[in-house]
Amino acid sequence: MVAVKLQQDDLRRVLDDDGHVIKGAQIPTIPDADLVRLYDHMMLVRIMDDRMMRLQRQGRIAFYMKSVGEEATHFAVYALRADDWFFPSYREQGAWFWRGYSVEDYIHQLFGNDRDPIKGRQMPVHHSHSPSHCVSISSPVGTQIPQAVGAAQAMRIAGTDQCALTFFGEGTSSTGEFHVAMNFAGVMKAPVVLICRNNGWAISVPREKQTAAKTFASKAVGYGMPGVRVDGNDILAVIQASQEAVARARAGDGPTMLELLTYRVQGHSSSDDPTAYRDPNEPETWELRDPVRRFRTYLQDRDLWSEKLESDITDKHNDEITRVTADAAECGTPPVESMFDDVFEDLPWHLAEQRDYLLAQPRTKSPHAH
Amino acid sequence: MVAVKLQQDDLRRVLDDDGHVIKGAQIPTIPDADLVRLYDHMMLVRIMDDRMMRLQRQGRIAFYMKSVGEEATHFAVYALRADDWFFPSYREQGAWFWRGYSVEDYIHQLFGNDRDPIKGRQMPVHHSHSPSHCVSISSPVGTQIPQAVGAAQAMRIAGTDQCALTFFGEGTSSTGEFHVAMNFAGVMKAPVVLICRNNGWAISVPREKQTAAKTFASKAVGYGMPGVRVDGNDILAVIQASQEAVARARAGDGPTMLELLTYRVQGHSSSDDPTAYRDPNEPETWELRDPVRRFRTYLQDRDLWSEKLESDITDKHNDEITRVTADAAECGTPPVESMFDDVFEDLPWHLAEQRDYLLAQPRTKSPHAH
Amino acid sequence: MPTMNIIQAVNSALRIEMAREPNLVVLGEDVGKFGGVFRATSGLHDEFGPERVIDTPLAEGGIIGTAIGMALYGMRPVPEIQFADFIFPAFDQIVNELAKFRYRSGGEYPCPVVIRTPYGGGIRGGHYHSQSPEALFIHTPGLKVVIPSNPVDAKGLLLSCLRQNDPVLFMEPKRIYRASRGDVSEDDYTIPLGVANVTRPGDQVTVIAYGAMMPIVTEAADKAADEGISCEVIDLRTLLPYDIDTLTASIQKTGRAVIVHEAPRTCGFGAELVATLCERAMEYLEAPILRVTGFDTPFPYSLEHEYMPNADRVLTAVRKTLEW
Amino acid sequence: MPTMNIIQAVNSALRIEMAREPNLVVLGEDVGKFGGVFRATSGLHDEFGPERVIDTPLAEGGIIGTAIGMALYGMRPVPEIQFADFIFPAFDQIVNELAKFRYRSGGEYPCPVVIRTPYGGGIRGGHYHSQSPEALFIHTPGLKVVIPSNPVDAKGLLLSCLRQNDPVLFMEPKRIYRASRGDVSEDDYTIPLGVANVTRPGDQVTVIAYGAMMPIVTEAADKAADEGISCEVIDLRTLLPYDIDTLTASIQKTGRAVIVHEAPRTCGFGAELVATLCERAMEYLEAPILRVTGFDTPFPYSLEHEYMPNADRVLTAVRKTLEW
Ligand SMILES: Cc1ncc(C[n+]2csc(CCOP(=O)(O)OP(=O)(O)O)c2C)c(N)n1
Ligand SMILES: Cc1ncc(C[n+]2csc(CCOP(=O)(O)OP(=O)(O)O)c2C)c(N)n1
Ligand SMILES: [Mg+2]
Ligand SMILES: [Mg+2]
Repeated sequence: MVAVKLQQDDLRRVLDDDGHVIKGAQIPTIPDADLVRLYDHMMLVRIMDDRMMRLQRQGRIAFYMKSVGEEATHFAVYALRADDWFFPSYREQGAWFWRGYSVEDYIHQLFGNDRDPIKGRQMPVHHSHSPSHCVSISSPVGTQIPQAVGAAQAMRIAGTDQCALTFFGEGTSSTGEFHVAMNFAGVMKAPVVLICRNNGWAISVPREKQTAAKTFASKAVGYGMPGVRVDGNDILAVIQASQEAVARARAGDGPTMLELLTYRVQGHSSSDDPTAYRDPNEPETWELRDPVRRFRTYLQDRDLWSEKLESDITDKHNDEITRVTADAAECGTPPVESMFDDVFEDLPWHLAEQRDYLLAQPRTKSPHAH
Repeated sequence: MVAVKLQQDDLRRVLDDDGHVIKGAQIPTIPDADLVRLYDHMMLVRIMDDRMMRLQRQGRIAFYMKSVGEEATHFAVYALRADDWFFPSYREQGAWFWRGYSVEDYIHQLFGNDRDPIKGRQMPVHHSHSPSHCVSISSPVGTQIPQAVGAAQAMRIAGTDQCALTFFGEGTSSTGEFHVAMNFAGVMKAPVVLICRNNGWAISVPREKQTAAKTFASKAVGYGMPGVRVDGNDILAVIQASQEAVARARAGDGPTMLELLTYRVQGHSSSDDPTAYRDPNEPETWELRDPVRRFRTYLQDRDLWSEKLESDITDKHNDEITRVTADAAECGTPPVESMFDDVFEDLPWHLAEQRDYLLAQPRTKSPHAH
Repeated sequence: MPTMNIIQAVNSALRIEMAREPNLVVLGEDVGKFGGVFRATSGLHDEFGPERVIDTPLAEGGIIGTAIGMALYGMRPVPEIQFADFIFPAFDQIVNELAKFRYRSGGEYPCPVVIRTPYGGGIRGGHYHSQSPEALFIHTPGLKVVIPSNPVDAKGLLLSCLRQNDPVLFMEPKRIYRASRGDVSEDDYTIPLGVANVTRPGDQVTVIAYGAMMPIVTEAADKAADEGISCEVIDLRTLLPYDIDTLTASIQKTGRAVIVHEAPRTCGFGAELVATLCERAMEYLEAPILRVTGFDTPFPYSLEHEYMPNADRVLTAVRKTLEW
Repeated sequence: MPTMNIIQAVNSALRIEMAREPNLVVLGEDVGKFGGVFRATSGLHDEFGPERVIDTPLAEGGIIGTAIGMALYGMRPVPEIQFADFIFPAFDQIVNELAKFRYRSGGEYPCPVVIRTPYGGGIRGGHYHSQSPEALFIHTPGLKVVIPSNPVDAKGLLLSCLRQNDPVLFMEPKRIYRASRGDVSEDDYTIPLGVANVTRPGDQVTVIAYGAMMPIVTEAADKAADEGISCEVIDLRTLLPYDIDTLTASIQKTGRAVIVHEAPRTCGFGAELVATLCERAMEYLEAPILRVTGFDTPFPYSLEHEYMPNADRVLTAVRKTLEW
């Protein structure tokens, strides 16, 4: 809460805490159909998170990360074109779905089964989807930021008007990667949008222990680029600020940093227990600003929401998730020899030998086989 | 020149370009004896640089780095006490001499001979002097910055009122080390003074290609600490700003970043040839602001300077350098077995074996033996 | 004596030394109030306060860089890197600074920093929560590398590390963090660095391992015994400087050896052991020294169970050296 | 054919490929207007412009991180790290990102970045301008490592690297950057990766080296010849994947081998070669394979000449394997 109260002034908002449009606010132009689709995808994220965390609790997937309360931030990618590139952190599920990553691929990846598009190579939530230019997720935080800047600069060199957009948490702003990326972006005037998803916590470390700066957006000053602070639980403000930043990038005016102020309502991941380090009441105060509820209110004001829409969306997503989860559970583990593929384009002699050695050994069953 | 012209306004100065006190300027209180000693040390640096570069050109030492035009910045350490710590970059000779590092040690280090206090372990100009808490110089730029912050934080934990002061070039502000150090310093409120010696060039790369920020001092905003821009060729302004920063540190008010605006009048090092990348006329415009000449003028205005003083100082330093250089050239190479000392506190078996192996081999003479 | 797992043993060592040595500070991500994501520093924050148990911003380079500065000043910092996979942003501070400080300053500036970090696979962590990068640090002159395989050693070795004056990388086998339990004295005791532990005497084949591979080689040795094969099992404990005399003596006795680690094979620590042992004991060798290791691929997720060395593979190698 | 040194050969390869491949960009510190501190990119900035020959801010992590992003997008970045000693701030981007991208994305995102960097001692550079960190990268699955020893190979190998689709660390032997000269065609030609070069056939002792150690082992082989000892000298050229068939065949013929590198001994690449060759050719070995290497100390300044392997030490090792 602190930051919000202190910094209301320089915080961009379109919707008030209840979800009604604030007088004089600059509303982004979004077709009604898109508004409903955005709501549908926001719901998908929330339903998916709930269902997948339950699967994890049942021991059917090894790990999961929710983004409850942060869903609105994901739709910054509404400002992108299909040919733009997205360099995600690990907590922007909605952005993936919006750009065309399917529920099938999403769930098969979580199972790491033989239908996982990345062949069971990575932990759950480390997706990759090149058709939509969603770049492979990495665990080491911040590494994606200079990569986004490099891709953006490449777009400029190639003479296109594409841009790149990247997400990182506020804790990740403490890494060297953040600094070198921001600095390169500023110097190169790269067409990139750098989004700090400030949810107040880095596992157990609160925002106040990450930096002494007044706001994360203020860090942009040191790189000669604009830094904009936005209510990250207000999807319209998020989209408005992102469209502005993308327009700057396309126009050749260089990078923009956005700080999307939100809150990590639940644990860092399925491995985490926030009661060990933060006031259990803190989340409630934030749930009041639930981005889904606020957007719903806005749709109601616009006569775009109905009980029926709500239940249709909920049923549709639940049914699909149920079906895909059942399929995923049926699938096997990727073939053992696939372990040696994709280290290099071609299989060098030493990996061929190691593969043959492994194939000659008795197969060991996964202790967690599906 | 550019930056100076553009930014005169927010640039702290005591002396004008000629060296006369600017009306209303805040003059640091420095005893007359110290003023003369400071001038003496400034001259030592300039004479030493000239003599050592000539030695290098004669092939008598392998490498050297001058700081012509940047000498005033070195005396930021005037603000320190003997029990404070200094984490240098490689271009602050004057700070070493001021803190008590001797001309003998300095020159023997350059020769890497058997009287080199660091046993011939490092290239020329990589000094170390623990009695004066001058920390061993490293080539990888920026690594000293988080180390200075850590030492400063340790001083606080130990409950002393000591502080640490570190130097780095403006090019080094692009490293991840700079960022993590500034951020840790801000969060910990460590008693440290972080000095960016902005000489306009990083080898062949001009300031403008290092950052899009308006000034380097402005980067302090992102870390919640004050950033002060100072005329780095004005020794009084440098000392005044440093004393203020040290006072903040001792008072528990946390870190301060200083940008000392100066200029690298000559090549990056004895290996460099600036004519390959910069306008040969650029230096002249800067020599007008020669920190030695400006300080001399100030001393004249204060009746603290005379032709005799000048020649006494010059002769004293030249004579000492001549004497020590002759001694240094007489010295031998460190004993071969010393190669294996100080890797660890005690010699482990594998290094003992490698030493015995080496001693059993025919001695190879240094192609560059003294 | 209470039963402890490795996490509790590490915690006990830290608590004992923090009480004894006022200059010891712990720092890292989530090590404070939370007590570390594996809870190894649990309780220390409340007991010794936030100035000695420091939650840092998210930057490994900052953690090691500031730890070095603290050590230069005279403190005894014990930074935690949350996972060994995340040590690389600090790699420059470790290999170019920490490892070289004493040497480059002609002995003026020792730098006794003990870096604790959990390493290794078997926890379904994929590429970035499973790596075993010990070889990179063993190849770096100036660092000691220690890897315990059980709670008793973990406590005794860590206390030794905290009381000597060189930088140490103390790698903790997270796969058996909780599974490995033992009776550990609550008192202060040390286990010397550089001394391997012959956990099982034997005379036909020497089996060398460390850390999380110890339960596996032990299982393999049991199975071998059922077949009438006598293995001498050695737990290295300290990887640098390693206990060459114990290894050489064992190989002179057995003439055969199998080395096991989960790190990738090529340029892994096993290669160094083979090369050095061949130089010193070639005339005693009845068969080539074999390596059972992780494969030269990034650590996989779904096929982790096929990636990790197991008792069967060790046993196969043991048999192979005998049949050679 | 013109005579070129290694710097000129590298420059020629870059110029040829930049003209042929519009997606090739060069980036790094001082590589633009200045043409690099060793002048390897000299002239490219004027010829191909500042958008394709980029002077970056001072941050190796940024250089490699942005290069990765460019490669993902479809470009062919060729970053220069000014000295191999300064590659460590980029270590995380190299080992956790560049090396793993293709694998972790199930093949979706290849990452063809060719990192050029001068390495090695012999130039009076002390700790920080002399290191040979090749083993760290050979141990990292997903990277190819290439080290030429002369201008002809430098150009042909670099052109091969620029035309394949895996990440490569191309390490240039700066000690012989200018000293090693040869007739190099100005035309476009390639030398295949993974193929060693038997620079001198022989039948008594196999001597294996690469990069700046080649002149030294050649000198040693000459001296050996004077003593009537016939050495087979092999220049590895590609360290990963290395040419196992050539090595094995040679050792099966000679039964003896000496491996030479200037990197520290412990966990150096020599250890891997010894271990692998013992596994495959134990029965042919008449003596232990010996290593002549740098010592396990930080690279010293004044005693550099004693630190570096030299022909006498190689010759001594050759004799020793014969006397064994
Ligand atoms: C380089 C690195 N260090 C440590 C970690 C362990 N870790 C995973 S997430 C995380 C906190 C990240 O916080 P933030 O950037 O705010 O993102 P959020 O989880 O809040 O979305 C940490 C420390 C990591 N993944 N990478
Ligand atoms: C990490 C690292 N990368 C590259 C280098 C090579 N190098 C030495 S000095 C230098 C430029 C430094 O410029 P600046 O920080 O402005 O300091 P100045 O030389 O101007 O005093 C570079 C790139 C290095 N020493 N360390
Ligand atoms: Mg966060
Ligand atoms: Mg500079």
